[in-house]
Amino acid sequence: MELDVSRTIKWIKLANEKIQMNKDYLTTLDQPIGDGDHGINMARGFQAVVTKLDEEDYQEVSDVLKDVAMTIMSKVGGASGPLFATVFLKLTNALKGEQIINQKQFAIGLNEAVSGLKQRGKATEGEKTMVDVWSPIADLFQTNEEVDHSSILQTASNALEKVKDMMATKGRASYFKEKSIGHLDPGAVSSYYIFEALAEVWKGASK
Amino acid sequence: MELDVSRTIKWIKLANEKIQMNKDYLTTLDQPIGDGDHGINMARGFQAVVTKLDEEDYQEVSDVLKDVAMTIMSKVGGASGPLFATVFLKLTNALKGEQIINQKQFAIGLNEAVSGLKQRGKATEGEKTMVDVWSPIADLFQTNEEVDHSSILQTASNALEKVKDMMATKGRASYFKEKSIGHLDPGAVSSYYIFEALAEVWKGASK
Amino acid sequence: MKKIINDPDQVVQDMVNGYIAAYPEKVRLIPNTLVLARKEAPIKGKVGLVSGGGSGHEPAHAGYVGKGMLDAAVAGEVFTSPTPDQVLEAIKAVDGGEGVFLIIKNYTGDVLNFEMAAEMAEAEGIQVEKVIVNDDVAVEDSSFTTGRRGIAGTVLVHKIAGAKAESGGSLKEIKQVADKVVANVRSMGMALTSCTVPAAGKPSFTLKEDEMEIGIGIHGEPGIERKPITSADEIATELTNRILEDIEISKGNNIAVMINGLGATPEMELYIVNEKVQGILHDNGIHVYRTFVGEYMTSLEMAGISITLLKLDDELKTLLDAGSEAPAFRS
Amino acid sequence: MKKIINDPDQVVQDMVNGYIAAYPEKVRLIPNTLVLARKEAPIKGKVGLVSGGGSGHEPAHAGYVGKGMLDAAVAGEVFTSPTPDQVLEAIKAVDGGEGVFLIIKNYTGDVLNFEMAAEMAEAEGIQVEKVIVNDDVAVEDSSFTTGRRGIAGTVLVHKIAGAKAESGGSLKEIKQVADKVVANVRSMGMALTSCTVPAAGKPSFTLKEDEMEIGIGIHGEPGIERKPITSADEIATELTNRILEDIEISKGNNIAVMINGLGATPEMELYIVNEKVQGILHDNGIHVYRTFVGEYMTSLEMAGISITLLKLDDELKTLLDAGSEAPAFRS
Ligand SMILES: Nc1ncnc2c1ncn2[C@@H]1O[C@H](COP(=O)(O)OP(=O)(O)O)[C@@H](O)[C@H]1O
Ligand SMILES: Nc1ncnc2c1ncn2[C@@H]1O[C@H](COP(=O)(O)OP(=O)(O)O)[C@@H](O)[C@H]1O
Ligand SMILES: [Mg+2]
Ligand SMILES: [Mg+2]
Ligand SMILES: [Mg+2]
Ligand SMILES: [Mg+2]
Repeated sequence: MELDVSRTIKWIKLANEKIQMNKDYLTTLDQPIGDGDHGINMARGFQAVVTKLDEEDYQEVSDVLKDVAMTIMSKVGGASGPLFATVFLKLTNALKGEQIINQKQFAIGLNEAVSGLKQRGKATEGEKTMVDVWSPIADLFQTNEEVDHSSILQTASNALEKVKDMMATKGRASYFKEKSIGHLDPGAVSSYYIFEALAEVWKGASK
Repeated sequence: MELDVSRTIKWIKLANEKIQMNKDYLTTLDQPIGDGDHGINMARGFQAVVTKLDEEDYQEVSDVLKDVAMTIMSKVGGASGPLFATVFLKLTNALKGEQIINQKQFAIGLNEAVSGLKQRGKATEGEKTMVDVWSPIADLFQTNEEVDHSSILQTASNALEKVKDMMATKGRASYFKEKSIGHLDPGAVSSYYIFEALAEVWKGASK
Repeated sequence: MKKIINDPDQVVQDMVNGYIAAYPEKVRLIPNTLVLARKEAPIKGKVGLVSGGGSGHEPAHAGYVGKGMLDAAVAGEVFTSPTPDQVLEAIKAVDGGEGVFLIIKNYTGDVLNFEMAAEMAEAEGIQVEKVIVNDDVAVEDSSFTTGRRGIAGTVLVHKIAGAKAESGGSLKEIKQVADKVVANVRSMGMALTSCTVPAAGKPSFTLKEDEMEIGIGIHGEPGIERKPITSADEIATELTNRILEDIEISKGNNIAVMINGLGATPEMELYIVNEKVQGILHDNGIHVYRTFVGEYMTSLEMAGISITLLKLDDELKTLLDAGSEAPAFRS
Repeated sequence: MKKIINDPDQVVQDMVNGYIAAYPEKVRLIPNTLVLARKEAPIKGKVGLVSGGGSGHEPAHAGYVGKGMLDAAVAGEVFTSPTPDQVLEAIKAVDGGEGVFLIIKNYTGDVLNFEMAAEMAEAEGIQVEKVIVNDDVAVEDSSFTTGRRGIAGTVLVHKIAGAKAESGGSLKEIKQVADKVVANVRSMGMALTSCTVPAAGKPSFTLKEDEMEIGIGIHGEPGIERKPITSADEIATELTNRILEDIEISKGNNIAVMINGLGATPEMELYIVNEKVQGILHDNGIHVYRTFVGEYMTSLEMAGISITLLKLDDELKTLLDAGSEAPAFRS
């Protein structure tokens, strides 16, 4: 499988569709263990991303990803804004100069992205954050030569299942300590949508 | 009829009893067309007056009245404090030097008191204030050689009856304009108690 | 009643004690009174300035005691005028031989108690002058009322008269400039919610969930209209226009603007109102020389605002800009 | 929702416009941002100071922009961290060649967005240092949390770091003194009522009519206990003791005290609390060098207070006393 400019744009647009559709759900998830703005933040940010992508003509995948990162950075806000911006910025830097991204390159990019995310958020796996979705996906690409769309979906939904039982120790949810157990983490769920979108593009691309 | 030190003290103590007994009523009267503190103000002030009178030994009626005035002044507050203080201060000054006050002297004192009250409050008759009780009583003493207790009572209650239908143009009640018509004025009612008390002392004294 | 207090009957005493504890180097308590005076008062050769009134309007009036503003403030019970003996103590505490100037808000109780104190002070040989502030345009001035109420504009009288006194002005000169401020200052307020007097324990009045009251007084006295809440722009427009109908402020005139919060209004909302007020003034060609936004004359925890406009000439500008070290009005 | 606003989505923009309109000679708006900067910034040879965060905490942070305190403040949406591009604009607007110092309250969003801006600024050749304020003792600092929250103590960091910068301190020196303040400042708050974020339209949480929450955060984050309202003295004692358990302040030490109102609390109540706090400190032999009472770090119209204690040495005393012309902190 390979990612080119148009598939990358398709990926992000699909992710946006899912986020818009689940805006209220994401906000609801952020209410019991956060401040109830995650859906609003993500919907505002990704809508702006899509508007931006429609305005430009892109030659390289990394140019697309850079605009994604910068728009997220200036439009999402809160904790998730700089975190999502960081993952797309790290992807951008890792993939710079390539017109077509193969799986191996993408795996390296994801690895960089997760390192950047963990560093930025001073978080690690098991702290009930978006890291707990990004990290297993990066591992999946790292350890498998041929990743298919169903393994992406499977890995992402397994990850989400585990997040539920974790206790939050980072972000706003950490104020709720034990009370956070049993709840889904909103940032993990929006990350899930991003990989659900990737899986769909991957599927199309593999055909 | 004549007023001496002990009858003057009796007058004030009787007035205090009526005010304490009607504290809540006076406050209720001050609610629809004022700020609902008149009973509290008067009860606090007259209680302090009685405490003061019990502490001292008096030779002259004017000494009693001076302590009444000064205690009211420092304990009642609001609009009614300085007004009641003024009437008792004017009485004090008019009766200075006399051990026993006859009706003529008392009439002169009341006249001074009403002038002082009207001047202090920049009010005149017909403005729905305590003036509308004090002024008819002063007139009664002015125009009759022999005032008996029932004429005091009669004059005071007639006055109160008229107050009800007036429109307030002075004090807090004036903010309510036409709405004040039909209500009793709290300061007029507490003034009524003062003359009800006087009538009772007068009756005892005339025997 | 949700309040952080100890005893409803002790709130004024407790507050005054806490105030002294906060600024022990600036103010002192006159023993056995609720009078706060500048530490260095009486100041020889300077006219003393005294204001005060019922409590519940903090930072008025104690917050305005300090170099360049008041010499003493008298605190009455909540929303109740202080008694003449208290005012007399304040006058005596700040008389430095040049007389004492009283700044009184136009409420019958305040006027009577301060006037009586003035007479008593004069009987003791202290020269006293006074000004009665009646800046609230909501209640009309006619033979049928005791006149307009005094509200937030009072603080600008404190500031300007205070600067005049600090600069060595005589009692007569202070009286003149204070009269000028009163002639040129107008205010009007509105509220979204009531407040609760601690001793009463329940709200002074109630407004419906969608209702506001225009022209309300700082003790919750009735305003001119209750109606559904409108936007900040509409509220700002209504109050500003009422003021501009009352006082002629021409194109090119300089004014000071005060956007005052009544207690519970977030500062954010005061600035939102300010934007509109400034826009209206700008559209009228009126030049805003200085703007004050904050809580200057409150009504306990009432939510609402008042707007004050003061027409300035060169003298008033200079005095408005003069230094003040009062904790609630630094300039 | 009873608010004096125009459009819930425009409150921050409207507020910022109203702020500029109030102090046009002191602050300017960086075009196309919600960044307010000192009129004269960047100042050559002076380190620039930037702070900010979500809106709704007014006068924080724009009110602290002025000579002797901040050079710029970045306003996020209500209770939402501003984005890195906005912070970057602020950094660029105030860099006078000596670098820029960031004062950040310890919330994940604030920290991440400011850090990211710092990296971007460094990429553009601007030297950046920062301090993260975490004065709230209510939420314990352990490996299981993101650490303490930053609340009203932040204002004292602004004041002291600002004075250091104004006196010509280098980026390193400012960082040192800001770290010292953070090491020595502790706060804790409590609330009687919730607040309502305009865009949400309903209260963030609810407390029963007789209930208060101890240790609440300035966005309404959970505190440590909900219980029936106690007296001002008991509340003051509980908060002060929690602070004194957390930081050693010995007999003879000098401190600064801040009694901060969260928005709807009458100033009267702040002074009532102050009296008790000062009494406790006095009984412990602690010397109060300065006291600040007022609204410094609010939560919209929340009713409640916070108490802040800052242990002082000679350097901190001098910097605390240095002049400030910021509208919300004059000294
Ligand atoms: N330190 C962190 N590291 C990684 N992810 C984090 C961290 N803090 C928060 N998050 C993620 O951000 C999400 C919350 O985002 P959002 O609600 O938009 O921001 P905020 O918490 O500032 O309101 C959480 O669900 C979590 O997944
Ligand atoms: N200008 C005035 N002249 C005469 N009496 C007045 C005047 N203003 C008020 N009063 C009297 O004072 C009474 C109100 O007293 P009180 O409630 O104790 O004071 P306040 O109005 O300050 O709350 C009124 O009922 C009225 O009789
Ligand atoms: Mg959130
Ligand atoms: Mg948020
Ligand atoms: Mg009354
Ligand atoms: Mg009264």
